[in-house]
Amino acid sequence: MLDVSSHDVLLVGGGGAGLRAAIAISEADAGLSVAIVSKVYPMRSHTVSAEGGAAGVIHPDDSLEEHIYDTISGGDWLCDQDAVETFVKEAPEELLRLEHWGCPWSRQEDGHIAVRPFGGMKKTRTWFAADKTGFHLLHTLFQTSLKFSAITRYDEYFVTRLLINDGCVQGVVAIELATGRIQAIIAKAVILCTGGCGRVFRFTTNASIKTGDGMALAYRAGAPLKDMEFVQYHPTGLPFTGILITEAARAEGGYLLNKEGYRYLQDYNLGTPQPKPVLRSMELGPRDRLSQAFVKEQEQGRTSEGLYGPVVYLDLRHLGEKVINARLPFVRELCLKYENIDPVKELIPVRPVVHYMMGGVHTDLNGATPLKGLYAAGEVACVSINGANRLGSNSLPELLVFGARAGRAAAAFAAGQQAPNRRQILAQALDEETRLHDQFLQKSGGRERISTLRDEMQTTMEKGAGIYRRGDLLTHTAGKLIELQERLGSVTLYDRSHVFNTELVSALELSFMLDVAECITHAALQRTESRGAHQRTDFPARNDERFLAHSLVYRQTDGRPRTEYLPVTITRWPPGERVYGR
Amino acid sequence: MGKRSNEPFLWLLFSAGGMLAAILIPIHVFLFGLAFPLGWLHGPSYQSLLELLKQPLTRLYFFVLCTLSLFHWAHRFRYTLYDGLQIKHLDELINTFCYGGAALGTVLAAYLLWRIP
Amino acid sequence: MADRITLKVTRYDPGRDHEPGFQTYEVPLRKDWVVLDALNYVKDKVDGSLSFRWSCRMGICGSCGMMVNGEPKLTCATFVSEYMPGPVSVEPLKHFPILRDLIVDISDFLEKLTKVKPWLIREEERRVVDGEYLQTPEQADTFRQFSMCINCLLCYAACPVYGLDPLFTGPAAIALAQRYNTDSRDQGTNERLDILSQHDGIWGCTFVGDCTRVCPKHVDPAGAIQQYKLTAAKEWIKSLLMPWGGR
Amino acid sequence: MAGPTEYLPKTFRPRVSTYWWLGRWSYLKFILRELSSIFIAWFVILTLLQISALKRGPADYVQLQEWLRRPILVALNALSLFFVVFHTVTWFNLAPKAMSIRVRGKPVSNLLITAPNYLAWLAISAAVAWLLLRG
Ligand SMILES: Cc1cc2nc3c(=O)[nH]c(=O)nc-3n(C[C@H](O)[C@H](O)[C@H](O)COP(=O)(O)OP(=O)(O)OC[C@H]3O[C@@H](n4cnc5c(N)ncnc54)[C@H](O)[C@@H]3O)c2cc1C
Ligand code: SF4
Ligand code: F3S
Ligand code: FES
Repeated sequence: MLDVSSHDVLLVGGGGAGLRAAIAISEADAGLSVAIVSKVYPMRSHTVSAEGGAAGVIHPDDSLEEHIYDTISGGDWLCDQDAVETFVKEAPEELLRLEHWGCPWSRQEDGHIAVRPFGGMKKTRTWFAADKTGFHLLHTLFQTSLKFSAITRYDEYFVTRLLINDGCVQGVVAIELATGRIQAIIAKAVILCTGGCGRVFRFTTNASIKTGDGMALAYRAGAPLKDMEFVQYHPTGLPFTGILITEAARAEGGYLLNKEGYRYLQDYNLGTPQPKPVLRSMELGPRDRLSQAFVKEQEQGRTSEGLYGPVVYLDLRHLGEKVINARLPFVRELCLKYENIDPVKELIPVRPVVHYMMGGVHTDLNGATPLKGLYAAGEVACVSINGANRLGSNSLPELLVFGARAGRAAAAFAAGQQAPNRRQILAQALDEETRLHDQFLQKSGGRERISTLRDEMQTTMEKGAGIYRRGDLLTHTAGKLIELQERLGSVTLYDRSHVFNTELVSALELSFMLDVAECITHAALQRTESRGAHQRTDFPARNDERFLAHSLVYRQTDGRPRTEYLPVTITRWPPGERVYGR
Repeated sequence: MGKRSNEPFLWLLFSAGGMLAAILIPIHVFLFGLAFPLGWLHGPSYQSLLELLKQPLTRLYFFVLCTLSLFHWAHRFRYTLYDGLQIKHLDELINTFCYGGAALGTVLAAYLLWRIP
Repeated sequence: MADRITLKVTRYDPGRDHEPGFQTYEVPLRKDWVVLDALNYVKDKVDGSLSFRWSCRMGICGSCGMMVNGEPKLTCATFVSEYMPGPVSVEPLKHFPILRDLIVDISDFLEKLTKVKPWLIREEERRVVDGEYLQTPEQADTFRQFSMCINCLLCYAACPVYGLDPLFTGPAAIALAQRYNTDSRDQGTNERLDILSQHDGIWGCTFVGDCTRVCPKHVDPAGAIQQYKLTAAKEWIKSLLMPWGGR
Repeated sequence: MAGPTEYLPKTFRPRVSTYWWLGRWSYLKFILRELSSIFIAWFVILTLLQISALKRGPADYVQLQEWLRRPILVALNALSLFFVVFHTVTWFNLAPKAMSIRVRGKPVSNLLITAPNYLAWLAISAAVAWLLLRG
């Protein structure tokens, strides 16, 4: 009935971070048996949709120092500076290694790697593979991983729980989706690489699989989640689908208009409108300020009411078909292919959309969490290089640098461990099996629909924990989330089949998301200041005295969160002011 | 070197035949199959044709054209039978019929062209 | 514009059904809705047991391929309104075993992909400290097209040869092998050739060409396969002329 | 107990219909293209018949010409012509795919490969016709 298999190191997640870690382990010790458990085939992981690029210092007139400074100031001084130093130092090496594995980085005429400028970076240091950087990065890693025979893949297995023995993480319980079989996969060390949780919000650039599973798994197992209140918004996403319209559309001269056709950014201290784009002014202001201006417009009733809520418009029509085709072909393709809108002739409705989670499972520089045997890397983790606001193109190199580091550390740890005690582990796995049956598969009665609960969660998160937050609204959201947790108990599954029960998956994801949502809300409520992506209208100023610290959210025995603080590591860069537009 | 099939050889014959057939056969079919029989054009006399065929170059031309065209046919027809009729399991029979037929045609062509007075 | 349209969707539960059947659903018809949105509407509002794969909804993860009115399509990039007035049939990708509803078993493709060694093969690996392998934009251009494959497998659903003979390596795997063969940094062409020049490798392809026609990323697998045949033939001649030219 | 973990590996593998090539226009075109090979073989047979008749003498040759004037053969040859031209066109159009010629790193446009093929076809056809018709 219950299947068991065992490995030395087990990875949950086959995205950029997971694959990089797997290869690192195999390279460190070819004798170790590595398993990648992923709920989708690895090449479907969300890393695939990153477009812009990956930052790494290679240009002769660039320096590590500058990349470090850009990252720290961009993160509003909430980054751990030792982590940033490590990251910046190792990023170019990792990007080069990827080149050696075949990644088709874009090139200069002389055959060297080409780099491009990117928002928030003062020097050109963003490596790119046309406009499909994440896609090429992920496929290169995946295809390279195929050559290591020590890597076993569990494709389309959904992890529901971490197995813990003696305070040490020793494996996972997973459902093999194709058969419905529940399996215990035992390992001496487990690395979480499950990505972010954008789906907690309604409007997001994130794929449907980004439901914060790993964060919730770690949280339930007793590991703290760090800096969860920092959620990055991107100002121009398509409503409904959340497809990202790149900054380049504005850099080429696109206007942002409210429903009266007025370039409203001029009212928000972002400069005066010029026909041609001016760097760091108007439409080219920073992401958070643009997103915030949207909310203000909405409050004044100057946004349009679209089918899917309020929108403003991105106007590219004045650029003409020629320019659009030459400079923004992908934008036009996305609009035409996925939204049925032609930007040459039509206004593009846009709104700020959730894009990235700065927070995640608390880890050290080697990806180790406070729980023995548990590691984390990638968007699911928080090593604290992103602080209160991630810089564009820092995430992909982060996957590589900390994926590799976590892989090596876990390999070393596993090498020194005894094989886990099967009997005790199995008891827990059986428990989990029973829980899944009782709670979902064999339960009768109950009237709640998964999609209703999910909608309500997303709505309340947007209201309370969106771009601007306020104490009373956050409290309300926190209450609503507890109500939803309770209602989750009476959710009904229409699907009782064992084979590919996607409804069961949705239910489990929803329960993970509710936990994550609670952590975000709780941490946001506690942080009574404004910093980076966390803006409190009731506490509009940054407060270094109290909050130059990471929040750590723990799960209490009653299931509710509790927040502690951990001082930020400052080495050489004392907190300063974040300046834009000057 | 790993075990490789003789497919490359057969494919080369197929391709060469396909190219040759593409360039040469339409005009032949048009002239000998339609234009001459239907009297649209006045064909060459028996004598002049025979003279032409006595040239070694002409013989070589026809030999190559016929042979390669046949191997082109053999290869294509084999896969048409495989896929169109879904009878791949009759593999050996089909191969014998197709390539055997082409080989036979080659011998016949050689014989005929050789024995022209 | 009518405001509703009928979907005719394949249902199959191996625990219950002997063979797949159809179920029809009426869904709202909206200008900006793709087929995937209609399916999600069904799943969220009508019938939670309908199973299908999807993730990115922006045509890049490759998981949402299905047969829409008989044609292999990415359902996240196919507007429902194209099929006015309906009904629209949505079926699992052809030529693969059906696991459940709209979900097919693609493990065969992953095995084949692994077999053709889709990674950079070097006689001698360069050390990271020695910097990148140089590659001009033109050299990078030679394989860019083949590197765009998102593994959506629409091409397998379009290729009758794969349908008839599941042993055939098939379009995407061969295109990816060719992606590495034509990469100036790679030295593994011969190693891959040993695998692909076997009968089920490239030779099964009769150049039907539909793989290229349906490919949403313009990879042109048909072209890749023909180029591969040419390379294999050249190698064959070489080994004939120089049997001693050991590799 | 038929527990929910019961392993159900049963997949359904639909069979490809024997008439799959009728299912889609592009498949039908493909099958027609492949069938053109039969007419190429027919051309070879016809040619060998002609040669053998030539060899046997004027009487045999005239008899063959008579035979070729029969409506059924005219029809067959008309069909042949259609198919061999179809072969030529499809062959030329597909050729660039297999070649992917590059000059100075830039891919040569398909037209540049296809056009010479068509020109050669015309020129060579004209030459053959001239050789046969001048006498
Ligand atoms: C549209 C978009 C554009 C972006 N552009 C850029 C950019 O230009 N530059 C940049 O640096 N960053 C960019 N980012 C951010 C970056 O892409 C992500 O942060 C990063 O890819 C996350 O990678 P990951 O490996 O952590 O997780 P993912 O790639 O999301 O992988 C998660 C893996 O975990 C598995 N998994 C999850 N839950 C479970 C479970 N319960 N059981 C089993 N397996 C599970 C999944 O199957 C998957 O394999 C962008 C993000 C988006 C959304
Ligand atoms: S070649 Fe095209 S159709 Fe085939 S899997 Fe790749 S992207 Fe999809
Ligand atoms: S459709 Fe199939 S037969 Fe060849 S050209 Fe494409 S692989
Ligand atoms: S959902 Fe990712 S390709 Fe369609």
